Amino acid sequence: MTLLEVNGLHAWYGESHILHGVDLFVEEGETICILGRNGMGKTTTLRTIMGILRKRTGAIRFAGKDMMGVPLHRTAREGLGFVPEERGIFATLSVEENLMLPPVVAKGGMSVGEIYELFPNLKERRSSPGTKLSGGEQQMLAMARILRTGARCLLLDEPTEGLAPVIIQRIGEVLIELRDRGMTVVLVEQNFRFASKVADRFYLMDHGQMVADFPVEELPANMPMLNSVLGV
Amino acid sequence: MAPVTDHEPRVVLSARGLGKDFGGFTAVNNVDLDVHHARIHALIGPNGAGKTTVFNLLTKFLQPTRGKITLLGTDITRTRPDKVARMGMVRSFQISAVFPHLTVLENVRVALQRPAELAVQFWQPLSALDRLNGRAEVLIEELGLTPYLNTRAADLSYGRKRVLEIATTLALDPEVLLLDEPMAGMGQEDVQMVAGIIREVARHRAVLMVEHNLNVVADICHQVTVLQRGEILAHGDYATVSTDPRVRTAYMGTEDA
Amino acid sequence: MMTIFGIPTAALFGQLLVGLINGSFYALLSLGLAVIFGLLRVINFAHGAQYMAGAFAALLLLTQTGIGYWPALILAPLIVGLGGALIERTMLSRLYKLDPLYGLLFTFGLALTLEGTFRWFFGTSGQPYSPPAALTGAVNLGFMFLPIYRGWVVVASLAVCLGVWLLIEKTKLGAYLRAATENPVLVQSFGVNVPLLLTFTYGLGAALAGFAGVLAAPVYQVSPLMGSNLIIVVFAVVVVGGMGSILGAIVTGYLLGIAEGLTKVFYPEASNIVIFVIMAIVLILRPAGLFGKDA
Amino acid sequence: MARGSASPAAPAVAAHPRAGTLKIVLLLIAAAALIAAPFFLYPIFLMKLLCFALFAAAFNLLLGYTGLLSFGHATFFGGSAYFTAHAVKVWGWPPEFGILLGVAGAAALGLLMGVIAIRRQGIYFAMITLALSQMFFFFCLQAAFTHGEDGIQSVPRGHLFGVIDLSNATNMYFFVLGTFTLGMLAIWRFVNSPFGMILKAIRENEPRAISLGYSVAEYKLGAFVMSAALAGLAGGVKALVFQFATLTDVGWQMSGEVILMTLLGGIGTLVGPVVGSALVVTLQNYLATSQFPVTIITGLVFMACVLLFRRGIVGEFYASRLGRRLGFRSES
Amino acid sequence: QVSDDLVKIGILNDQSGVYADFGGKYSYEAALMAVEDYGGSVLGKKVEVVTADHQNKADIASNIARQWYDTEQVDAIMELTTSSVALAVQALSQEKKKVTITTGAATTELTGKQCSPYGFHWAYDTHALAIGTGGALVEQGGDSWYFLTADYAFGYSLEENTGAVVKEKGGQVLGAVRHPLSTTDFSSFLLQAQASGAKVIGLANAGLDTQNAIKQAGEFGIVQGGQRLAALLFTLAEVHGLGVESAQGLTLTESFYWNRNEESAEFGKRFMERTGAMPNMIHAGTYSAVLSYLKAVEAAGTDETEAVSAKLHELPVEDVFAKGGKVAANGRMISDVYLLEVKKPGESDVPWDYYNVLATIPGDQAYLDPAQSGCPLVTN
Ligand SMILES: Nc1ncnc2c1ncn2[C@@H]1O[C@H](COP(=O)(O)OP(=O)(O)OP(=O)(O)O)[C@@H](O)[C@H]1O
Ligand SMILES: Nc1ncnc2c1ncn2[C@@H]1O[C@H](COP(=O)(O)OP(=O)(O)OP(=O)(O)O)[C@@H](O)[C@H]1O
Ligand SMILES: [Mg+2]
Ligand SMILES: [Mg+2]
Repeated sequence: MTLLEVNGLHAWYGESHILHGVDLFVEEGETICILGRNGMGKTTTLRTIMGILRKRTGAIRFAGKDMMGVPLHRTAREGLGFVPEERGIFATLSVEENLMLPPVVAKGGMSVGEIYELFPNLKERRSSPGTKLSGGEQQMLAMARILRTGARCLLLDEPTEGLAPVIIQRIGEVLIELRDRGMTVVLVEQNFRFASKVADRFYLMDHGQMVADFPVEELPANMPMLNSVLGV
Repeated sequence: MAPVTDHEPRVVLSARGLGKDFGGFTAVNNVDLDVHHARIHALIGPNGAGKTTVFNLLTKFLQPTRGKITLLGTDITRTRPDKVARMGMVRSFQISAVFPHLTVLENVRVALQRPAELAVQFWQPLSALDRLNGRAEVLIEELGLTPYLNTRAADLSYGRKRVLEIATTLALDPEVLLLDEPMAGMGQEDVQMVAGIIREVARHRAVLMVEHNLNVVADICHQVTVLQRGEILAHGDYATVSTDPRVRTAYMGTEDA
Repeated sequence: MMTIFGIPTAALFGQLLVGLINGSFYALLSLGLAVIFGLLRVINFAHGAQYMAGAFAALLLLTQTGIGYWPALILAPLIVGLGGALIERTMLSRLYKLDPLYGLLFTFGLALTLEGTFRWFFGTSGQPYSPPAALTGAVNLGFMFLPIYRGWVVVASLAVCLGVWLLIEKTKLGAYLRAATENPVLVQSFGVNVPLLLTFTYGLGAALAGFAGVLAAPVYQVSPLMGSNLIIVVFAVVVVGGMGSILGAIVTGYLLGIAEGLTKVFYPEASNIVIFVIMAIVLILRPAGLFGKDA
Repeated sequence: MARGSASPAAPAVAAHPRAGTLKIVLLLIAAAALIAAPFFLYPIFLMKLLCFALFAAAFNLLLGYTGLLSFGHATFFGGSAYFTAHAVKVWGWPPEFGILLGVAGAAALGLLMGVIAIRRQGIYFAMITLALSQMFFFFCLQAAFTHGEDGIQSVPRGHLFGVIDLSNATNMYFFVLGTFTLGMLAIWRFVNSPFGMILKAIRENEPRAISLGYSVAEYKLGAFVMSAALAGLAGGVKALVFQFATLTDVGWQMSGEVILMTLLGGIGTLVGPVVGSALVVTLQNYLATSQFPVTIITGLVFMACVLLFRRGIVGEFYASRLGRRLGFRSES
Repeated sequence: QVSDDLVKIGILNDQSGVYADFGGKYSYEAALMAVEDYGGSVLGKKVEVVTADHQNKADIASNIARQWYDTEQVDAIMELTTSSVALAVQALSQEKKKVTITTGAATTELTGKQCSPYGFHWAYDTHALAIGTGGALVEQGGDSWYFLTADYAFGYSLEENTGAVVKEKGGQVLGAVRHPLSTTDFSSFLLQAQASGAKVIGLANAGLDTQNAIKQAGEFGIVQGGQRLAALLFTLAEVHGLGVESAQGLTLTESFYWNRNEESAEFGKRFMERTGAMPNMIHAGTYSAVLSYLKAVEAAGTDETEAVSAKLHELPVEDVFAKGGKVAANGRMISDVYLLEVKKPGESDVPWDYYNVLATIPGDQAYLDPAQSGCPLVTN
């Protein structure tokens, strides 16, 4: 079943037109990865799907429902969870308060115990203020926080940016485990090596449009093309 | 500490027993560090190990709880951050730090103004600054920003902002350069270019940098210090450090970088 | 009779108590201010005007509809709070994205408008409002004659301060509020109706000012000017306590009330500026305020 | 390969090729208007306007170019008025020295207030300046030389440099105009100087400025003192224009008024405060004899400004297509 | 002989600020009443009244006054609440050779060192208030005093003047506490006053300060405790605002009370019809000032300032406000003042009937001897 479907999506920041007709779909339980250079509109795509960027046209359907008219504070209730690139950890809240903040929207989320098991750093620092965590710890917290809510589909924006290799590995394991549990994930990545381990399917984004789309098996065949576009 | 080469260049920046507590939490503890002239020194470690904090301590943006810092033979443990900068140690920031509404040229000139003693002249016209243009333009050229000379920094892409920040830092011609994740968020070709630049400037300067991109570290750094939980875990050249099993478990993971 | 610095101890106790009573008003007002600032990053210059509006609401409830003190104690803050919520919804909410200075300037204009309007209708001289029958009279404490109503002011303000503090620091709602301050869009994307939350917050802050106004009505003259001078002192209280620190605002409110009370005995001429002097000293020694975290 | 944005930012409007000439023409027209004005308009009113315009411009030097909102600028304006009035009336000083004393006094007050207030930023800074200026207000209320709520009255205007009789309205007007022009030139120079450049940099990114070796606090303090001194210049001149100095000029409402003027005209523009103060002064004068309640109108104007055109009149013009064609740019 | 064929009077005062209730818009009404009562014209020329709100700012006042004189043919300005405004406008008017009659400001400076040949002061001043309340109360047994003084020049001069009178009459001053301007809470000061044991607590302050002090004195049982409150500057408008419940027993001085005799009561009722409030001494004083000015114009046969001023100095003041009032060389209009006491609730069922008249103080006792005023115009 197609869980998320986007057709002809355009979006603007003020006057500047960023997305020029994005098309993509995600099957239930699938992990897709959007690749692309800096500034091509990956983050914008996620923000527009989430409804944070509201100057948009086109169609977004999630679990069969038209999302274009849904107000921002209702999107999460439909089952979409968003982890922003800048992480968005709250300074005035303790780590634990940060973790507990997003309302649970559906059953099936992880318990706090499971989360602490996954990210022991967080357990250790749970009563310190959120932004006193290091960059990597903050990234873990941002992910952990959404895992609790029972969202059906996660939108992850560069979860490995600025992280130590060992943590990246950990996050990769988490993503694989999530996939095994049936979670649907839309991943935005620049770290190609990482993405190739966790994703089922790839989209390549360039100047506000999806220019290519292929499953992980076809990766080797697409390498030359990726090389030329991404410069990996 | 084992010498890395036979004839060790002089130490320009050193810390002894450096420590910082935040409330009850010890972010940095007992760190000894020597940064050498004409050397690139990498500071790596897991997230939250205290790398940025060490930077903040060295540049005096944070006051150390313990320890002593010496810059070019002077004790700077109690010196204000702007003074430290004037003594010849300049840093960049983990989150890019430019003056967004100034043009690229103006950004670089702001850095040049102070050494040129053109900073407090409230009675002179702006055109007095034109004599700094030559030097600024050379720097901008070197870093490939010439097409953007009159672009406002805010309008640059993320990667270019980082490049601009490095240009501004270099403009001060510092003795010691502290770079906090200079390559973060840069595209591959920019990484190569910036790595090249850093290598170039380090010919006659000391560089201390935090970097997660281990390819770069392996490529250009002479010395590597690994930090974990605020303490030094290992120290040496990249080959030594990267084979250290403790470093592999704590930081690099099992696979190759 | 025992004396301290030439003042009889009994008299000194009296003055301390009086200072505490005053501190109750400072605490209530600075609490509202701190709530609004802490969560909305808006310096609510209209706080004094809302305090005044609370007192007037009580007065008008009495004179126009015959509703007495006790119902007014609930109704008047509710009216002021709803008024505040309306203003937030229609106007103030457009300013969050901007420099916080605009919030300050907007509420400054709001304060002028409110005050001007009340002056226009009610003139500047005060209007009387009597305390409820149950709280009239005074008890003799031995060292002083304590008007019962003043005792009630202390109790009521303590209770409200504690309640609000608990609400914000210990409840889920409070966590939403604090988080929404920092990154409203993100909190909203978690599924929380943030605009409503912020409206509630401003309404709450305004209602606290209104509550203080009703409490003050039987003590001070109900006058359009009653808030305009107080507000600056309350700002100083908040700065000393540490901007945005709820607990700081409360504790400092009481402390400065007492400090001011003592100044009135030892050096009355300075009692109006003592708070500002303390503020200057605190800022030199501890720029973030007594309870503020380092900014 | 260039990594650009997916689409360019807001369409840039190229400046008109003759924008420079046009600006000079505008400036000349303004100058001519100011010189001719006293023959058509009421001189005292014009002088008041110029004083407030200079005051607002001085205030804007701080807010618009260093990003510091002072809520205590009345201290410098009113304080200087007292100093000047006292020196001229009681000590019999000539007007130019009286004003100089006012300026020096204001600068000293600025230094004092600045040292404390500079330690904090943004809103904290505003609150601290407000509180400190309240302290100064109470000082003025009680100090003997200010004569409390009576104020210093009947201050003689005297003879400028011992020769020009300032009690003559035209002479006085041109003296005020001269001071105003000097003040504005000074502000223009500060803003467009190497020093101004550093101030701008500090406003944009303070930690970065520190890391480049600038002692940020000293620069801010410098700007604060300059702004205070210029506000003092306006205050001193005003005392001579009206021949008195009263408590109104040191009250916090006055600090609020100068913010209104700047906001209304346009923060971070050179002409904005002048336009804003002209509007406010005219409005106040008009409202005084009208049936409208002054406070309500002022309050509403404040709210409307913040909500609807917060760039101010001049700022909105600069931001308009026409303004950009003419090559104008404001600082915020 | 009448300039511009029009006699124009400006009422310049605070209509939106702290003193708006003191005189405010009602003073303008009082002036209109005076003009109507006079017949609307003088020397066959129309009389016009204009008004402006100076917002308590001397520069605005000064600006308006100049504009009135220079471009709007105004011949005289009256009311002038707030001393800084009154002094500024009087000085300006002297320079411009125009008449001012101050009814709204209290400072004796107006007829002292800063007096003007064309400046007049009606209704009251700090000296008269001090004598009225201080002197008369001592005679009634209030012979030990404690002052609650607003900490600025106005407060000091009230305290000083009153204290001097109290001592002169054989009373004693036990002490004083200075409170800052715009204090909201007086309990500390009241406790100190209470502890002093003085028979009279003199409130040397004004406006909201006085109101709050009185209200809180009730709370702390000061009046029940047998001490007496004397407000040194307080008028009917504020008693009304405070309510008799709180104000009962308060002693104060005004130079006019509407329910003192039939004539004043009739005036009061007419005023009430127009404004909804009874007049206080400032309203009645403004009425009298306008009337006197018109009479002087009539007598001088011109509205030329020198001549009108001379007549104002010369003619006695005979109207509902003052009987046999005379204007001294320093510009002070001297007429009787009254020591008043606020009635208890229920003592009268006539609305606005708030006072009992305790004593009448003849004008020449109440006001400072012109020869001692320090006014350079007085030649003895
Ligand atoms: N708030 C904004 N206002 C205006 N333009 C914006 C804004 N945010 C992003 N942009 C522009 O939109 C374009 C797409 O940005 P986006 O953040 O989606 O890129 P991205 O593909 O996620 O890049 P990166 O890999 O650097 O995160 C860029 O050119 C960027 O400059
Ligand atoms: N101001 C502060 N107050 C309290 N704790 C802090 C503060 N700054 C940093 N920390 C803590 O100190 C530790 C080290 O942080 P630091 O930012 O130095 O890490 P880092 O090594 O730079 O990590 P990263 O690679 O993620 O940037 C972290 O655990 C962080 O939570
Ligand atoms: Mg992105
Ligand atoms: Mg870091």
